[in-house]
Parts: sequence; structure tokens; C-alpha cells
Amino acid sequence: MAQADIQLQIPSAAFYIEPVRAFVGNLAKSLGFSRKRVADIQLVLDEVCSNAVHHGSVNATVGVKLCISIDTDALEILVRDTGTRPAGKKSWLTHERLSEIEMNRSPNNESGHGIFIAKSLSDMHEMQTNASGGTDVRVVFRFLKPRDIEI
Amino acid sequence: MAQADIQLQIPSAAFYIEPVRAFVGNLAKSLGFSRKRVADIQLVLDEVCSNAVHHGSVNATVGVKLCISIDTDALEILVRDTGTRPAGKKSWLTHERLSEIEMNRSPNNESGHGIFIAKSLSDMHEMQTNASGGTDVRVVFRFLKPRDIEI
Amino acid sequence: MDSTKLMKLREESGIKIIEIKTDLSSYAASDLRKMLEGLLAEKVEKVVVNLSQVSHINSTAVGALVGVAKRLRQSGGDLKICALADNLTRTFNLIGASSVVEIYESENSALAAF
Amino acid sequence: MDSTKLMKLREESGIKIIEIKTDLSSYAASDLRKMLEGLLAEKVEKVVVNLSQVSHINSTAVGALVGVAKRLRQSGGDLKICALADNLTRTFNLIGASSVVEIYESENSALAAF
Ligand SMILES: Nc1ncnc2c1ncn2[C@@H]1O[C@H](COP(=O)(O)OP(=O)(O)O)[C@@H](O)[C@H]1O
Ligand SMILES: Nc1ncnc2c1ncn2[C@@H]1O[C@H](COP(=O)(O)OP(=O)(O)O)[C@@H](O)[C@H]1O
Repeated sequence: MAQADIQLQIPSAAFYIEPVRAFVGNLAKSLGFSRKRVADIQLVLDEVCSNAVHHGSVNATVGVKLCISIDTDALEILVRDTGTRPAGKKSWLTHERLSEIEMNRSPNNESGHGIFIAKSLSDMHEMQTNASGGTDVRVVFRFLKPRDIEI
Repeated sequence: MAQADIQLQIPSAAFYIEPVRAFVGNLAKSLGFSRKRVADIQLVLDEVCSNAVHHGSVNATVGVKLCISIDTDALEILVRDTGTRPAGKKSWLTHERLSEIEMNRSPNNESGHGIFIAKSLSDMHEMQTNASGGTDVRVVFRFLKPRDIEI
Repeated sequence: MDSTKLMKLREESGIKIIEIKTDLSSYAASDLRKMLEGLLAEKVEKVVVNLSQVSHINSTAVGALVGVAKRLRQSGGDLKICALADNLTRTFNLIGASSVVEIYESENSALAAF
Repeated sequence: MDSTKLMKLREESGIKIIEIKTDLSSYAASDLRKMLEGLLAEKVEKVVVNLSQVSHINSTAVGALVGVAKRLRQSGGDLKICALADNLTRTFNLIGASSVVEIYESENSALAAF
């Protein structure tokens, strides 16, 4: 089997991020990631899911979707929210907004560290506006050695 | 919000049962179930998922689906496999087969304890043949006190 | 579940000590923030947050600690944290919060620093 | 990951001791069964399985222990288990396996019982 896929959908509420973190932590550990790396993966996941819940699918009855893929050389996690923008309004996700967020980031600020953390601790971080007008965030964590998945 | 639903789909392989157990354990703990009850819920989940993986969706590329609902008085988990029976063949799930399994159960046997455990430790246990010819197992764990879900 | 049950508040020689017994993702972070704002409202000046039983913290929770530390300093007080697991230290360092909030090895050293 | 790495095998005065450092769901249970069948193939007679670091066990893993205990007894040997957490004891009791496999408080008492 070349790839294994896991789908997970939770209500858009912070309460459900902890179980998701437990799921991914357990999975990453079983895949052989080091303790340190497992903690990094869990933190990135927490930050990306928190953004999906707080800025993306703001209405709790709407879900946040995760697709977790395991292939021979990496664990990949896609987090998809539905967005909240009224029809016609532009997506928040522009180069200008992203460089503004990056420029304004300061240790003194209470917020604005999530995207920075996700970028810093993952091997690949990608954000895209999706079909429903929300945000797709894709993060990749590579295995040190390629693995044969027979699981 | 009257009810919250979580959907989870894993490849049909034993490897993925552990992360699911971590997810549900964390969720049950956050919902206020006691340590003992959390362990029971995790064991039932393990038994039901193991059956889905080993007897139900035997082909690993086919998935096992979980639907987890939280309402005011209970946590409910539905585990759905796709089955493997050739078209036209009868479902395994008959009263005769179930009483045979029950009658044959003995502490001396290496297997045949899963359904018994799931029945014993849940507040409600129900098995049904589903549309794809596989099995739906529904287990319910009631809260001691009804809860207002604002999560 | 109300995660504030997992945040124990006590006082020692005029310093409020919060001992946190839950991981600090967004859900618990908002309870932590509420508890800290409660202390600000009561005009508390000195706070120590003991993180020895925390194995995960996210940027929202770090932000709550940074924000309250800054506000307490404006009135001559402070918030100090202690007993961080390695990965919590890494998260504080990554954000840069280690240079904003005072971090101590143990609760006693945090108390002594007031 | 290969969970057999989390099952340490050693020997003390002719008794094989397996120390398990992973929870025993179906995935690890099949590795445990393989390890135990390896011992049977080597004509090992006495086995102690130390479960002190196991916080979860399912019926497949209990079944593997019961099955191997019964086969060892046929050749005059035995498999004894020790150091069960409360919920493991509950699972053994529920299945009825506590009356089939000998369970001891500690590794030493299990070894001494041979
Ligand atoms: N999924 C998302 N949907 C909409 N906006 C988002 C999303 N993720 C991030 N953002 C925007 O990017 C900003 C910076 O995010 P981040 O770096 O995680 O910090 P914070 O969440 O603390 O503000 C957010 O304040 C928000 O405006
Ligand atoms: N999801 C399922 N799909 C098909 N058959 C099942 C399923 N769950 C249980 N069974 C049947 O019921 C029997 C008893 O199951 P169980 O009590 O869990 O014991 P065990 O799995 O150890 O055999 C199984 O051997 C199998 O024949």
C-alpha cells in the first residue's frame, strides 16, 4: 500500500482540538517520530486547528475537516475550514496580509504567533483558499528514514 | 446546540486503532467520565474496532468509519465496516450465530470475548447489518448527570 | 468539562500561585485567561503560574501569560512562571516569550524572586 | 513501528521474562503472540510476563496469554503474569482469565511461584 488516509471531522469548537491532538500524537509516536518531534507535530496541529476554529469556521455547527495521509516518507496533515466571509468579499489570504502578519509579529504581542509556529516546526507549510471560501492549511513532517507502510 | 457529531475514518488495519483509542479516551475524560469509565469506554472501542478490522472490512484499503455523537445525556459511538461477504451470501449477524457465540464463550478460549465485553461495559450495545453488507455497531455510554453542551 | 477545576489557586505570603493540572490548548487557555483576569480585577499584584504538570502549551496560552504579566507590571506587580517541561521551554523560546516573562526552575525560586 | 522493540526479553534462573512497554491493543497483541510462539518453538518452559508498564489490554492480547499458558502447561511449564494495573485486572476478571492464568502482584512473586 503506497499511502494510508485518515479523515476526521470535528465541530468547530476548541473543545475538540485536544482529542485530535491526542490522536495525532499517538499516531506520530507509533510512526517512530521522536518525543521532541511528536511534541512539535502536536503544537503545529494545535495552532492550525485553533486558527480553523477561531478565524475559519466560526460557527460551531460547521465542521473543521482533517485529512491525514501517511506515505513512505512523510506524515501530511490537511486542515480545512469553511470560512465565514460573505459572498463576494475577498479572502483574508493575500500576500499583503501575510507579510503584514509576519512584520507585526513580536514576542511582546499576545497573539499572532500561530502561523509562525506552524511554519517553523513543519517541513512544509502551505495555505490556500478552498472552494467553500475557507482556508486549507497543509503541513508536512518528513520521516528521518523512508518507511515501508504495511499498516 | 443539542448535539455534536464527530466523524472519523481510518484504514481497516489494527495499527490505526490505537490513535482512535487515544482520541476517544481524551474526549471521554474531557466530558467528565471517571478514570475507570474512560478505561471501559476505551476497551469497548478497542474490541468493536478490532472486530471491524479483523472480521468486517478485511481489505485494509477499505475504511472503517466511526461516528461519535455527544448529546445531553450520553456519548454514543457508531462503528461501521464494509463487510466482506460475496453478493448473495447471508450476513453473519443472525440470532443463531449470536447465541452460538454467547454459548461457546469460556474463559479457557483464546477468542470470542469481544462482543461480550462490549455488551458488558456499555449502557447500550446494538449490532445491525448495514447497507453495504457490513456491520454497524452502536454503543452508548451515559453521563451520570445530564450535561449542557456548549462546546 | 470546566477546565478551571484543573487550575488550583492558593496564596503564599501575598503571592497568588496558580497550579495548572491540564494541558494548555485553546480550550483551557481561555479558562486560564478568565482566571487571570479575575485576579487583575481583584487588584492582585503578584502571581506565580506553576506549569510542572503541563505537557503542552500553545501560543494562545503563552499569549495570555505574556499579556497579564505586562499588565501586572504596569501596576508594579508581575507574573512569573515556573517548572517548565523541555517542550514548553522550546515553545516559549520559539515565540520569544522567554524574554518577556520571567521563567524559573521551581516554584520556590519564582516566589523568592519577588 | 515494530512494537516488539517495546517488549524486552531477558532470562533469570531459567525463566524467561517479557517486560512489555506498550499498551496491548490488537496491533501489539499480534507481536506479543509472535514473540510467545517463538519461545514455544525454542522449547522454553517457564515464562513470566510483566505488565507493570501496560495501561490497556484487549481480549486479543488476553487470549494470546491464555493460549500460550495452556500450551506451556501441557509440557510441564507455565506462563504467569504480574504487576497488573487496576483496569487490567478488571479486564482479566471480566473475561474470566484470572481463573485460567496465574496472576501475581510483582515480578519477584511470579518468579518465586515456579
Ligand atoms: N484559518 C484561518 N481563517 C481565517 N483567518 C486566518 C486563519 N488562520 C489565520 N488567519 C488570520 O491570520 C492571523 C494570524 O494568525 P496566527 O499567526 O495564527 O495568530 P493568531 O491566531 O494568534 O492571530 C489571524 O489573526 C487571522 O486574521
Ligand atoms: N464486525 C464484524 N463483522 C463480521 N463478523 C463479526 C464482526 N464482529 C464480530 N463478528 C463475528 O462474531 C464473532 C465473535 O466476535 P467477538 O466476540 O468479538 O470475538 P472474537 O473477535 O475474538 O472472535 C467473531 O469471531 C466473528 O465471527
